[in-house]
Amino acid sequence: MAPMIAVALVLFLGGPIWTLLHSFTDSRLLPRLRWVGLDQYERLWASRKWLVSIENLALYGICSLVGTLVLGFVLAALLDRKIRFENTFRTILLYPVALSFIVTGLIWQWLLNPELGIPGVMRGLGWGAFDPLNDPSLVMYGLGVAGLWQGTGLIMCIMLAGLRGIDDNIWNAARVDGVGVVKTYLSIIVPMMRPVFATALVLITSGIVKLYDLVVAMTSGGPGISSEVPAKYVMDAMFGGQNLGQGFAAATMMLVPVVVIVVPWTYLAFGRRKRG
Amino acid sequence: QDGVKLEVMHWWTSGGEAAAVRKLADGINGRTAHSWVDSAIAGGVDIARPVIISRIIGGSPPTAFQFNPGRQALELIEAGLLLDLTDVAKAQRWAEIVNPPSLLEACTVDGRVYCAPVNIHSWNWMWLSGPAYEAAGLAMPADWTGFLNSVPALRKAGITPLAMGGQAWQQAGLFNSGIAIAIAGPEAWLSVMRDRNADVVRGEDYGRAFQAYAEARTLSDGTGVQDWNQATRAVMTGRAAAQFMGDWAQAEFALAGKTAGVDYGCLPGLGLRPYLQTGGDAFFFPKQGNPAVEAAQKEMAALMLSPEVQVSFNSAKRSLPVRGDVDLTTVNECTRQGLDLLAKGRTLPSTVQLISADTNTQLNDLLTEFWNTPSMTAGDVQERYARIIADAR
Amino acid sequence: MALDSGAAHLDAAFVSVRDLTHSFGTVEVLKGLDIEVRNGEFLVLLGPSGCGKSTLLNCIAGLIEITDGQIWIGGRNVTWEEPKDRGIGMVFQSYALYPHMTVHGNLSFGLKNQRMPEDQIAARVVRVARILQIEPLLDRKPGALSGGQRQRVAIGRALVRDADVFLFDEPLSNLDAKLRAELRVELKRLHAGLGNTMIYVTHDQIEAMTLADRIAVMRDGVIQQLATPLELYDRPANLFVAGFVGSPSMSMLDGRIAGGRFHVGGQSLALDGYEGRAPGTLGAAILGLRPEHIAVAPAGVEGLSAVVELCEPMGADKLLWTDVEGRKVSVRVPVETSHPRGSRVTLAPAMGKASLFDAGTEARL
Amino acid sequence: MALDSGAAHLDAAFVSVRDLTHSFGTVEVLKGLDIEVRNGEFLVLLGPSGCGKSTLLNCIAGLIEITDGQIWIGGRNVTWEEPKDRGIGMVFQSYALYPHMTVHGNLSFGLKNQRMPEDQIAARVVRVARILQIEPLLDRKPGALSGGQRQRVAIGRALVRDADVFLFDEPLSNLDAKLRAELRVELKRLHAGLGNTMIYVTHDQIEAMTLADRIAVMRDGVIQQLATPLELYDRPANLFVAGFVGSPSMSMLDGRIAGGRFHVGGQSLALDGYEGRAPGTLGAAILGLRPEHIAVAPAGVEGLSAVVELCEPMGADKLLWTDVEGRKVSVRVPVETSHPRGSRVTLAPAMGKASLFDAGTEARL
Amino acid sequence: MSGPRGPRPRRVLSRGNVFVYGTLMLVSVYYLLPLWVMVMTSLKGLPEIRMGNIFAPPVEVTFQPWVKAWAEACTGINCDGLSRGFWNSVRILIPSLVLSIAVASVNGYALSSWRFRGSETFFVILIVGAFIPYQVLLYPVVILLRSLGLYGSIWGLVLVHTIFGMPILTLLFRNYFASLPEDLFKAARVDGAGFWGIYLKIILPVSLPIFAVAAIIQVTGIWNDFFFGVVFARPETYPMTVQLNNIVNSVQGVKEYNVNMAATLLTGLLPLAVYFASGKLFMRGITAGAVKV
Ligand SMILES: Nc1ncnc2c1ncn2[C@@H]1O[C@H](COP(=O)(O)OP(=O)(O)OP(=O)(O)O)[C@@H](O)[C@H]1O
Ligand SMILES: Nc1ncnc2c1ncn2[C@@H]1O[C@H](COP(=O)(O)OP(=O)(O)OP(=O)(O)O)[C@@H](O)[C@H]1O
Ligand SMILES: [Mg+2]
Ligand SMILES: [Mg+2]
Repeated sequence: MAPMIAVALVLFLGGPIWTLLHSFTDSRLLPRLRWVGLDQYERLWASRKWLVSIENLALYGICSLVGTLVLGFVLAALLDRKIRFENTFRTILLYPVALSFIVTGLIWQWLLNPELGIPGVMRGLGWGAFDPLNDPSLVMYGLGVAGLWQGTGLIMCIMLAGLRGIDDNIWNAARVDGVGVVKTYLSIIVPMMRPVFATALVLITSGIVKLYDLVVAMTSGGPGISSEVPAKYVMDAMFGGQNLGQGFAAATMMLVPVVVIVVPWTYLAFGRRKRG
Repeated sequence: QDGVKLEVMHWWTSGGEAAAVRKLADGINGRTAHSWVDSAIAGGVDIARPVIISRIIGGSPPTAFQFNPGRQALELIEAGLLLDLTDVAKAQRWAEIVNPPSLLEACTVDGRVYCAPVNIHSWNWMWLSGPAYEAAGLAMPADWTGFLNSVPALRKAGITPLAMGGQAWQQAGLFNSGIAIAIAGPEAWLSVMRDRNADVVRGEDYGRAFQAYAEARTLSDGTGVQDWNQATRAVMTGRAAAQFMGDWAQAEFALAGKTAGVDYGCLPGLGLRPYLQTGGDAFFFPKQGNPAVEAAQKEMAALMLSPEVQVSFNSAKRSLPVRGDVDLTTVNECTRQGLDLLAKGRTLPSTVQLISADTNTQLNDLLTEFWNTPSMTAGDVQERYARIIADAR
Repeated sequence: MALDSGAAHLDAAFVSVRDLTHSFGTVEVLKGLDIEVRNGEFLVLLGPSGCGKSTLLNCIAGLIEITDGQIWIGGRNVTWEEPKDRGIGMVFQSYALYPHMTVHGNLSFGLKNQRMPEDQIAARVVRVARILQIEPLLDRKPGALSGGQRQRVAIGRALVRDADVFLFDEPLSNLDAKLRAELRVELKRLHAGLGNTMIYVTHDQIEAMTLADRIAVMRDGVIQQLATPLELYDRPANLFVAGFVGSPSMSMLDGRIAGGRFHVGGQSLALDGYEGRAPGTLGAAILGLRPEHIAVAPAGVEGLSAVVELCEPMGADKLLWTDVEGRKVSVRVPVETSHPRGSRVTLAPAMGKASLFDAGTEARL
Repeated sequence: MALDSGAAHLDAAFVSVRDLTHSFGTVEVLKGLDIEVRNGEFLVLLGPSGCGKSTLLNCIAGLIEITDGQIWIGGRNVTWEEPKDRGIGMVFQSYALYPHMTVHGNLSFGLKNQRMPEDQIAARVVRVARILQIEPLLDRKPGALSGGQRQRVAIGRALVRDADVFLFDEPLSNLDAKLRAELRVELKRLHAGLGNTMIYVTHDQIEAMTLADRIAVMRDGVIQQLATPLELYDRPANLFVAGFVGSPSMSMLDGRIAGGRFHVGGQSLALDGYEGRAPGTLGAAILGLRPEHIAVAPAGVEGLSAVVELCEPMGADKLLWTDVEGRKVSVRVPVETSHPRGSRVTLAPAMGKASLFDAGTEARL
Repeated sequence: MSGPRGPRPRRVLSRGNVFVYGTLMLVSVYYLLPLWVMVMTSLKGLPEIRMGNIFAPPVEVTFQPWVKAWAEACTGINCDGLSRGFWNSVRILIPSLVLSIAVASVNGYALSSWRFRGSETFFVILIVGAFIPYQVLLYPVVILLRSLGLYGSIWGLVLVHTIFGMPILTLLFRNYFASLPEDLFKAARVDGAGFWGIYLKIILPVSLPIFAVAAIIQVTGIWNDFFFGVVFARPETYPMTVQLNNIVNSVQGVKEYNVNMAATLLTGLLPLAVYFASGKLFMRGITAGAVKV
């Protein structure tokens, strides 16, 4: 146990420091300490691909965060309404998590294909034609639809576990207080589930920041570079471009906002512990 | 002498490739005391690279691994992690038998040989659709210019002139391996790729090449696929008239039972300047610090270039042998064209043998951005291309 | 006095529970229970722990689905209605405070839902908080309150609202005697002012006696007696009610009635003055005597001879535990008197206040 | 009687709390509190809701980290020790039952932790369950119990164990009077048998009076008086204790002492017979009178003239709320008497039982 | 006495039910559509797939793709499909799952209930760790494992899964435990339970839903992991996903979509079974009756 934790600490503390250090070098295939100052950062910020990546991440991040949280919670709430076939519904909502994205990415390509897929069906119904994955202005939404499909199940599960921890008496009190179901969820249950939402938030945002597989599987960053994301930039630089230094610089830039936001947030939200 | 277990890491996993690997494995298992342990990871060099590097850093490298020869392995060689095969190359007279010589050059650093090339794949082919041209009522064109001329007719017949997958490497390949060589010419191309001469990029020849690329950009609207083989299928069915893709596309045609010259046509080097880009695969051998293993590794390297293995392997893989002195058993018309060019020495190195992966990635990003951004002009991309070449190390 | 305050509004049954049955799985908790509560009445539910009081309140509130029977409120059959449509306010035995809201939030939440204007809400909350003495705590969350403070918040949450029926489940159990007495008075005052119907569970007999218009005594899911406090105290309908009501409880002497006298062991008492229809002769019977209805008589007066076993100080007076022919009898005596352990005394019960029960049916004679 | 049972083991302080301070954030709840509990003593903690009783128990148990001070148990300084090393058993005000275990599991958990043999555990659990009358519930989980049943399980969980010190936080508050009386007797018996030290929080004055060897009255985190029940009742150390102990509570008359008499409004009373050191003359003073120490005198007898305001039946007797010169005075009278609202009576207090306090310091004179 | 009596009859088509089930059905369609396409594709022959309608059921049903995916697909020269890696995956999954959940839940428990120095810093570091793309840490991990002498062993892989699962799982457990009634801990401490006693006998049984969630996360993550599997295992211990990747991800040559789909579905079966089985752990009102608040 203790050694595990030590290893984890070494890695999660040492790893970023190691990364930071090497972002000031010209490491290419192998990490090495040959300093080049801020060159990697200059190149990073001069790169169109990087700038596009960040914009995309912001767009995708907001949509997916809101979408996943809302949909995840609503689904969990529905499943919590003492329904029949709860197990079946839960498994249905969860199964996308179990399937490798290498292939489901392909399925979504097909489903969003203007001829083969849903857009084709919709056009058949007299709707306008659209081609989300090949339209630079729509591609992030296309990814979002698939991302939501894959990511919501897990969040729903976490929310469901949270809902199961809520005392029936609270429900009773709310019913006597004359609060409707929706209002009870919004003003009592959701606030009571703050810790659960915090967990979900971290899970979702870390997933967003690390977003990679989905993009590779569905668009490889295309069309053009219009669906590039930072994690893919990092991976492309490290493993595709054999430029570790560049990859590390990008990775560092990804971690900066995380550290800036997470550290104070953690102290605020969790720092004051209940027990002592 | 006891046999050594040779763990070989590669990314040949699909049906034909696996059959080819079996030939190599049979060679090792049958002709030496050693045994082949297969360690296949699909997904190409981008996936295999971190695995291989990790294993080397982690101190338990595979006995041999597939890699693109050239600049990419340079650092491993410099770090002294790879086995020097010079004595094998000398003993087997690789310098004389390997054709084109650029393949061996790509394996050579400071006069010492570090890898064993096994096959030749060429990137710069344009595939033409028999059914599409039939539907448009035209004969298959003989070169790029002819292709451009056929575009209005194709359009009228509702056929997408050029099928292009959505991935950056496909779109970049058209320029780097196709249009640049065919329009700007091999000399200009070499001085850019090999000598990193940015001025050439800014020059007139390349200017025309970028213009042509910009023109081609408009021809692929409506393909709407990601993978190259889906694009190939569009060509096969006649929905699209042409595709620019490596010789591996032939496997798709073959599987669908199509005949070269009838159902599909091929134009190496876009037909304008028929050169064959000779990329290919090579095997590297990490140092193991064990003389017995090292001996086995060298034995393996030698075996890979032996005529028997070359023939059996390349027949199975539908690639060309690296030795000029062997004959493939059955070849179709397109392969014939390739072999002819090879025999005539009209060859060029592959892009990755000349430029670093880093530069390659940057070029891919730039070209795909251009391809998908109609507002970007040929001038824009020319200048940015030049800057990347100038900065390339 | 119990009957004159609030009695003004008494009229037809306001809450009426008809043939109510409720089971948790195989455990049948309420067994065909009937009860009628008049409009504006303050009804106290008394009963041993686990007899089904909370379950009954939950059924009336509509919080648990009943197995059988009907619930009527204000002349409407609400059996299938949602709690919020029943016009009730409730204090839960387990409080059920909203843990993430401040005390203020807990109190005002129900009102906000009714879209009451902010200033009215504030006024009500402040008023209730003052009554319950939790004004300084308005900004705390329940987790930072003591047990009694939480209980007061729970009361407050019900009180702020205008409900037609209030269901209170042991609302004062965790409060100190002083505060409890104060709140008792406040509750009575509020009830008199508003004229709401109250159903109030308590284990505190003083609370029951002082607050109730009528008291219902429950046992194992069945109402044993429903009567005014005085009647319940003085004329319990059966042995159970007699033993249950009153603290310290009624002493029971099992004996026989014969010749107009009650015989216990070798002694006997004349039944003259007994208020019921005691038969002249009956096999077995039980005589119930409250401690305060027994006097320690000077020697020679007719009575039961007893031996003092224990003397318990109770603040205002003392409780003498005595032994009459092997049966325990407790007697309330003034603090001043002194009866050493083992001494023999004569007990003179006031027969006019005694209760006689049939030993078989346990019903009052 | 209170002093003679259990008093056998009394010796030096067994639990001693020294200069204990505890704050929740900025709220200082215990303020340099000192208390010494003798070995085998039954100490009852009384105090208004929110005064810090539960907090004190938690500190003694080691469940919250104290801000300052020391805790000694059995001669050892346990300030920094784990709860399990302090030899305590505890009943939590909120029960804190293990929700996933049956009642049996809840009761036996502590014993299993001590690695007691299975058969002994079973025997103990059964015995305690019988005492608490929860035998039929042993296989239920807490969620399927009534409030009072849960509370009994909570008591049982403490009782099964052999602890040196028991900390009971309002253990009987949710039980009916009958059961409560029975358990009170059981607790007393157990305590007498085992000789453990008990610290027992209650709001029930009868419980306090009947169980306690000594009672500590707390207010705002400070001990106000620590004395035997009788002394506390008869000779409260200050105005707060006087008002807090006793239910219905002592009536307070504010006036002046002059010339050996107590003057209130236009009337006055002789102080003859007062047991304290009341000065002949003092500016302002307060006279405290318990309801049972006031008689309604026949007209003509010296006393205070009062007007009847309300008459509350209390079961055994009645409480007369009267007005003396604008001050409320309550008087306990027999049920038979009748005093209509508005009638005028004369109250004759027993001065030997009265309490006088300095109006400034509020201390007893 | 007329009118409603007894329990309210449950109308099947009440507004609430229509809304709840309607929404769930609708969402299920969104969720099942890709599955439909996958299953249908996996039952078609390649020529039929080439014809194009992805929604259409197969004209000619063939199970050959499934057989091939499971037992015949080649990985390099080994042609035994996914079956080859299956047991390896199981062997990797079980210790990783048990260890990662054990470590993270104990961490979460320690963080939520016991004060220790630096616990906040520890927590912050873990959370930041959750945001690092693990590929960035590849080389540090390799170096670390090499210096621990675990590189290349299955235990190295288990350690890696445990460590990378730690941030999210610790957070998950910590937040759940922190919302349990505090008095439960107190009661258990008085009852003489120590750190482990409380964890095993109190915390664990009342937190089953969150353990189910953790198991779902980890089974999914570990079972589907490909990257660590190839980097840290050897050819003879490659997990199933390496085979899956090899079947699906071939760069050159022909794509056998039907086999790919079948392989993916086959790989997903075990996690799916776990999801379904975990249902029992999502129980309701598990802390009912614990305390009154
Ligand atoms: N976590 C907390 N944060 C702040 N204040 C608290 C907290 N817990 C308790 N308090 C306050 O400390 C005081 C003492 O609380 P405690 O629970 O000891 O009271 P108590 O004497 O047991 O009262 P009761 O009889 O109502 O149970 C109360 O005023 C309460 O509001
Ligand atoms: N969920 C349940 N499952 C099974 N039995 C239950 C359940 N809830 C309550 N009971 C049982 O029903 C009976 C009545 O419970 P109820 O809570 O109504 O009692 P109560 O009269 O309020 O008692 P108390 O005064 O102790 O609160 C009890 O015997 C209890 O054990
Ligand atoms: Mg109850
Ligand atoms: Mg308390």
